[in-house]
Amino acid sequence: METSNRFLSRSEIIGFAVLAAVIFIVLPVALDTFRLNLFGKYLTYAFVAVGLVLCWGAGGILSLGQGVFFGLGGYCMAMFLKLEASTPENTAIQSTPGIPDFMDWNQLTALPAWWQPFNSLAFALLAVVAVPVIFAFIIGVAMFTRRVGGVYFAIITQAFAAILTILIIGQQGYTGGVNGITDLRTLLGWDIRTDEAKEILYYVNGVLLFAVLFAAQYVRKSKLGRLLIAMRDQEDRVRFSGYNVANFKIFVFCLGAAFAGIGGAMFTLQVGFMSPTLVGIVPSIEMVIFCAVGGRLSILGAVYGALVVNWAKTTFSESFPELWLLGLGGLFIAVVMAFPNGLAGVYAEHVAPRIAKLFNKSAGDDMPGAAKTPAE
Amino acid sequence: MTVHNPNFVLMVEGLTVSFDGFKAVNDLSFYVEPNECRVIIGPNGAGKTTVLDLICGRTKATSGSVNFKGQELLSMREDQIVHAGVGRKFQTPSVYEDLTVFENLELSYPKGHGVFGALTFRRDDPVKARIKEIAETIFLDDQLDEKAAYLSHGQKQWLEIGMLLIQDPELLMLDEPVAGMSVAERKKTAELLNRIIQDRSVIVIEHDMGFVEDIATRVTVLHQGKTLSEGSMERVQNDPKVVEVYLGH
Amino acid sequence: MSPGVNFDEVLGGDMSNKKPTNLNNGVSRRAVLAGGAAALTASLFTPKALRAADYPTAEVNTTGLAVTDDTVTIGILHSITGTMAISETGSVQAEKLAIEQINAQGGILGRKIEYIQEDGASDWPTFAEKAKKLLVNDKVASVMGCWTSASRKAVLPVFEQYNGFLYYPTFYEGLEESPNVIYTGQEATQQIIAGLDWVAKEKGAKSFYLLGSDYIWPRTSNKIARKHIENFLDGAKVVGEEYYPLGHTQFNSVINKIRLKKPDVIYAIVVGGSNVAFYKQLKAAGIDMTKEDPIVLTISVTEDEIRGIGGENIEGAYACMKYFQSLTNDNNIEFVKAFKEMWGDDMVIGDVTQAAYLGPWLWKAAVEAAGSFDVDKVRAATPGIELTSAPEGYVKVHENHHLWSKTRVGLAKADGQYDVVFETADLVEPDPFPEGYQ
Amino acid sequence: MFSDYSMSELGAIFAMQGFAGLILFSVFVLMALGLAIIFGQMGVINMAHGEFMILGAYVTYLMSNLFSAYMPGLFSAYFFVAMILAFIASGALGLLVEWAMIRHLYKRPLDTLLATWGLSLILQQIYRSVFGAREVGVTIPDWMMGSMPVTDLIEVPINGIFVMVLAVSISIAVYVLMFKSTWGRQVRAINQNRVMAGAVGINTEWTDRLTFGIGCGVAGVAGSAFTMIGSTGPTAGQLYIVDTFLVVVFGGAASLLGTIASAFSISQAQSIMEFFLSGSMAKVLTLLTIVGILMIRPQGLFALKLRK
Repeated sequence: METSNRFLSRSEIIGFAVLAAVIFIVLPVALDTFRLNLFGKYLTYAFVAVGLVLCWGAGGILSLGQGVFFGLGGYCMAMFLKLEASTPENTAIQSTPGIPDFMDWNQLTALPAWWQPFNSLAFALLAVVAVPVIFAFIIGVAMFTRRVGGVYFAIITQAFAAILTILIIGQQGYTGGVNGITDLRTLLGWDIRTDEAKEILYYVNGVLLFAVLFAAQYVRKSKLGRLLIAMRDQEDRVRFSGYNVANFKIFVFCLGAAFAGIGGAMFTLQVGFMSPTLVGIVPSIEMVIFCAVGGRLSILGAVYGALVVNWAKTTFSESFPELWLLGLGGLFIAVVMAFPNGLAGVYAEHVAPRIAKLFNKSAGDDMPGAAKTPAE
Repeated sequence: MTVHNPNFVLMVEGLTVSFDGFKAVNDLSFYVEPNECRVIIGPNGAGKTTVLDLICGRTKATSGSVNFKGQELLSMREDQIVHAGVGRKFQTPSVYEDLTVFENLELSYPKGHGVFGALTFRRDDPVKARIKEIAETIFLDDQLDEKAAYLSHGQKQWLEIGMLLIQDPELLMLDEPVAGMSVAERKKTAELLNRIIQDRSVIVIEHDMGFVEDIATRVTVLHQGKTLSEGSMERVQNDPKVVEVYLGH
Repeated sequence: MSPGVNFDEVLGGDMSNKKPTNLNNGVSRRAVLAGGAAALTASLFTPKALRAADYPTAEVNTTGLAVTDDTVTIGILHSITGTMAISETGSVQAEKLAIEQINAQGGILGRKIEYIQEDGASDWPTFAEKAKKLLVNDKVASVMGCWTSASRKAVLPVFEQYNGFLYYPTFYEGLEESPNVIYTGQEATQQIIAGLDWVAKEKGAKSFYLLGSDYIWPRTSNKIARKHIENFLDGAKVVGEEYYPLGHTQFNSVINKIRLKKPDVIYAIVVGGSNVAFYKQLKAAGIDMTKEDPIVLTISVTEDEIRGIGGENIEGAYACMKYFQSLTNDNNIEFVKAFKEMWGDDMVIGDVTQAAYLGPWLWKAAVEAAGSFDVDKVRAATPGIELTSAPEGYVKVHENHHLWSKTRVGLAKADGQYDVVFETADLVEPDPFPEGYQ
Repeated sequence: MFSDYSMSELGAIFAMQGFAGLILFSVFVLMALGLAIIFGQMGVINMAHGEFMILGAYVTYLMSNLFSAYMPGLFSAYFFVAMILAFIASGALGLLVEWAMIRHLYKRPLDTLLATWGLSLILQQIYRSVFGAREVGVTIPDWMMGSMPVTDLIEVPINGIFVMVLAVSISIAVYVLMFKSTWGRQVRAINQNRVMAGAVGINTEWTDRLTFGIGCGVAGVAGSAFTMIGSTGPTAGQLYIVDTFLVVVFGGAASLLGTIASAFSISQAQSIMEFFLSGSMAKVLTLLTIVGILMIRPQGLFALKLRK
């Protein structure tokens, strides 16, 4: 009890250290810039997966619309970068130079007012977090104070993903439509497409991921973390212990949205564009599976889940493109039916005891109800 | 709206709830005095649990009034009702099985109940001392680090009672606190209840007449959502209407 | 058989060389023979096969591309999975056919083409990722790939950054002219204007109802169509313009609106699964396209799409594009034969499939003109490259990297083929940034 | 927009637009009925619902080929055979899936959602491998394609009538099954109290399996019918899934009547908005309205108030 209240138990320190070593040393050493950039992209999904651990694993709130927040964060970043790329010199060929190319193609002759603030990097960075959070807050207030939960919540968030996708595609003069916002080049004059930039962005991404992981760890270790688990198991009891359950759900949903938004922004920076295919239902559900594969109760597991599934996707689809969907589908089913706690659960059940035996000590305590994760 | 009468902690008047036309509780009125232990009995389906649900806000009433120390509870949210000083124990023990006994009690500690309060809540010495104290009261001081899932049925009931005690409510509502307990546990629970009802008002739903006799100040008999009889245990037991309802069953 | 090509060597040597490609994957011996047969045709316009020895690797490849003394590796980047796989399959098949035929002829600068195929999985970030892999890791000399505008937009910065060379087969909205892309399909004005002129002149059409799936190609195309109708067709007008989400399957409302407006022409740019729903519902609503009241004119339905729609459901509609399978020139007859021998008799070939087939041939011609695989040299040699062997007839690469090509109007028949009812007299100049249409 | 038209023309258009709404209604009912049975009665989220529909469509495709090759004389009637086979094929697959997967997950509804999503991916790939990535064209008997002139101006599509008749008959069949048959009573008993139902001798395991199978079978019939109006390809099923779930949830999950009422209101709203707005905006507004109403009334249109 005393130890579990500490921010990091000994085994968790080891787990974080191992992940840090993997992200900051092993991957950069082992991979060329191209592959490293790919792993950087995978890691942006880890932001979403960590948020889902809090929402779904701890709080029991399954959102099938995390792509919405990932997308909103990514679009906010992309809007800034697009404006920077659309200098009058770069766009001289257009009928209206100085506005993004897709606006010109759609007969817009001036930058819409709501695009204007995105000329400022500070505003854009704020928006990356604030816009998803505001959206999540509105959805959260509407749903949680009405006590919508479980599968209903899942389906309605899915509907949001569908709505936003149709809107983005339909309003292409303002959003770039189905193509998304493409051809992003520089960040305050710094070319983000060079190999050097990609490496730097990879490290920035890693640092941000750790910031998010620490934030998530703090929440989990706080009383709020225990409350989430309590709510998942006995929502009424929490309510009759004097808590306004809705507020906590809204908070954790917004937190997950903020994480997803940051991930989306990093995606835009590393991949160089943002498109509605990252907003819709399919990517949203895939993000859930990253979390499930890693272990829905383990924040570190979620990171490994995002890495492993995406790496498998890339590898499989390079070698056996036709088998990839079978593999992914099978993975979904296997994780749900055989390994509900994902990689973290497998580690806790099969690997940790051996390590413990090896070192002749306990693998350490962990999050209540959680399978032991690589961290724990 | 009922005018508050300082002689009563809780005034229930004209309370009615209807589910698709079926009136589970029908124009029910009763009054609870300070430090009273009121036991509600009645056959299955009489609406006992529904009455508690209505008071603590779990079910929304169709009409009527529930006045607690001058506050109208029917218009308040569950957590506000708790903060007003009403505690509720459910029929089936509802504790957080994935958390330890200590954590179960800690979550009920009346501090840090807002989002940011919960984020910044510190497990300081007064908190630990208070939890220790409650744990002793409910016979679980040796099991503080045990996950609640591993407790016996009776111990879970105690834990839930402990979670209420730590809130120090003025009105405590217990739904069948000794259901499913062994004889020894039952005895211990009666002892526990007798101790904790000393300085607060209590509403208990119970079937076990021996137990009821042990603790009740007054008894209310519910039948089809209405008061059938009310008074001391002795009076109620001799009420012919009560006898008929129970024998009729 | 052209001199210098050892046919046995082609059969025995090249085809078993599977590393790093899966060239033989799913290709039977029959197909190999077909390749040989096609080589016969192809040789008509390549008078002599070039020998690798005349082109030392060090000279033809100064930028570290995947070129060896006997092979050159290119990439194929299309969706094998996901929603776009439906459309892109034909392009992959055509590209593989062209590669086989080129190899059967002796390859390019005496080198056999090997290919690495990547799956874009109908997902634009994946396209960008795979494009980068092909260029950076595999160092492919060129890439045949992409289908949707979105996938092209996603890979475009990658190709420009790493100086790759992409052959893009789809008819598209224009508004683009990249030094790193050759557009083998038509841009919007090429495809649209001739068809509108034809329907106005031949059919006397005065009022048009524009309909499309909701994304950039239909919207841009309809924009050009609208400008042309309003500014260049005498007294013609647009009476409605409407877009439905991709994948939409209920068109009864718009059909009713069309009845209300009574246009002479329904100008339809509906794509994918929506297409099937649209034409079936149009027919079921009693709009008999063979009666031409109204005329249905589309730029999005190739023979490929008709397989899903059902020929009987679209009979009587007109399509405007540059290629139809039913073209009767010799090039096309040979092409169709070779394609069916390689991929099966039940295959149909649409406009994009043919344009995809041009990709490897255009690249071959440009490389041979440049005498080098270096992208910069190939690019410099590309404008003016001609193909007399193209199934669609004669094509030529414009300065702006698009093709000069004829535009044709076909009348859909119940058997799923088009009857060509009109063809522009001359090649239409590609104009990706059309003045007066923006 | 109406000033150029005579009253009779307008009347005809509105009549036909109303009919378009009814067709959409029928489509929604067909999509949602199977799901309403599975989700409403069993609480199972079947994300592969669309793929079960597409299985029915592929069965129809195979039948159309078979009949045109071997029994061209009977071609005009093949559709009925195809629908029955579609029911059997999808239903049988449903039984198998329930046995292999769903029954282990009854206590974890969110996990069923993920597992069935995985199933949907696998089915899509299987369809792609078997039938090819391209859409297949299902030849519809001539008598089903075409329209029936009611007045000079009003024409009614025959396949629309067919879909409507089918929707009504299947609704009635499901209703009868649900409320008049032993199976229906058992399903409802299990839905209300699984333990008690088991105790009084209902084979809950088999009833669950049958329920899932019937739900999937109905999806198969719907898929078969949709070959008349939509496309048949490996990924076509995904197009339907969000709409279908919204219809069921909006109606109030446990209520068949609710599903029908919700299909009606959504289809009418969408078809009216489609007439006045562009298709994309109509879709967005419809979805937003549904979500908005669900926020105010999360239990859906028709939900029983129950004692907790």
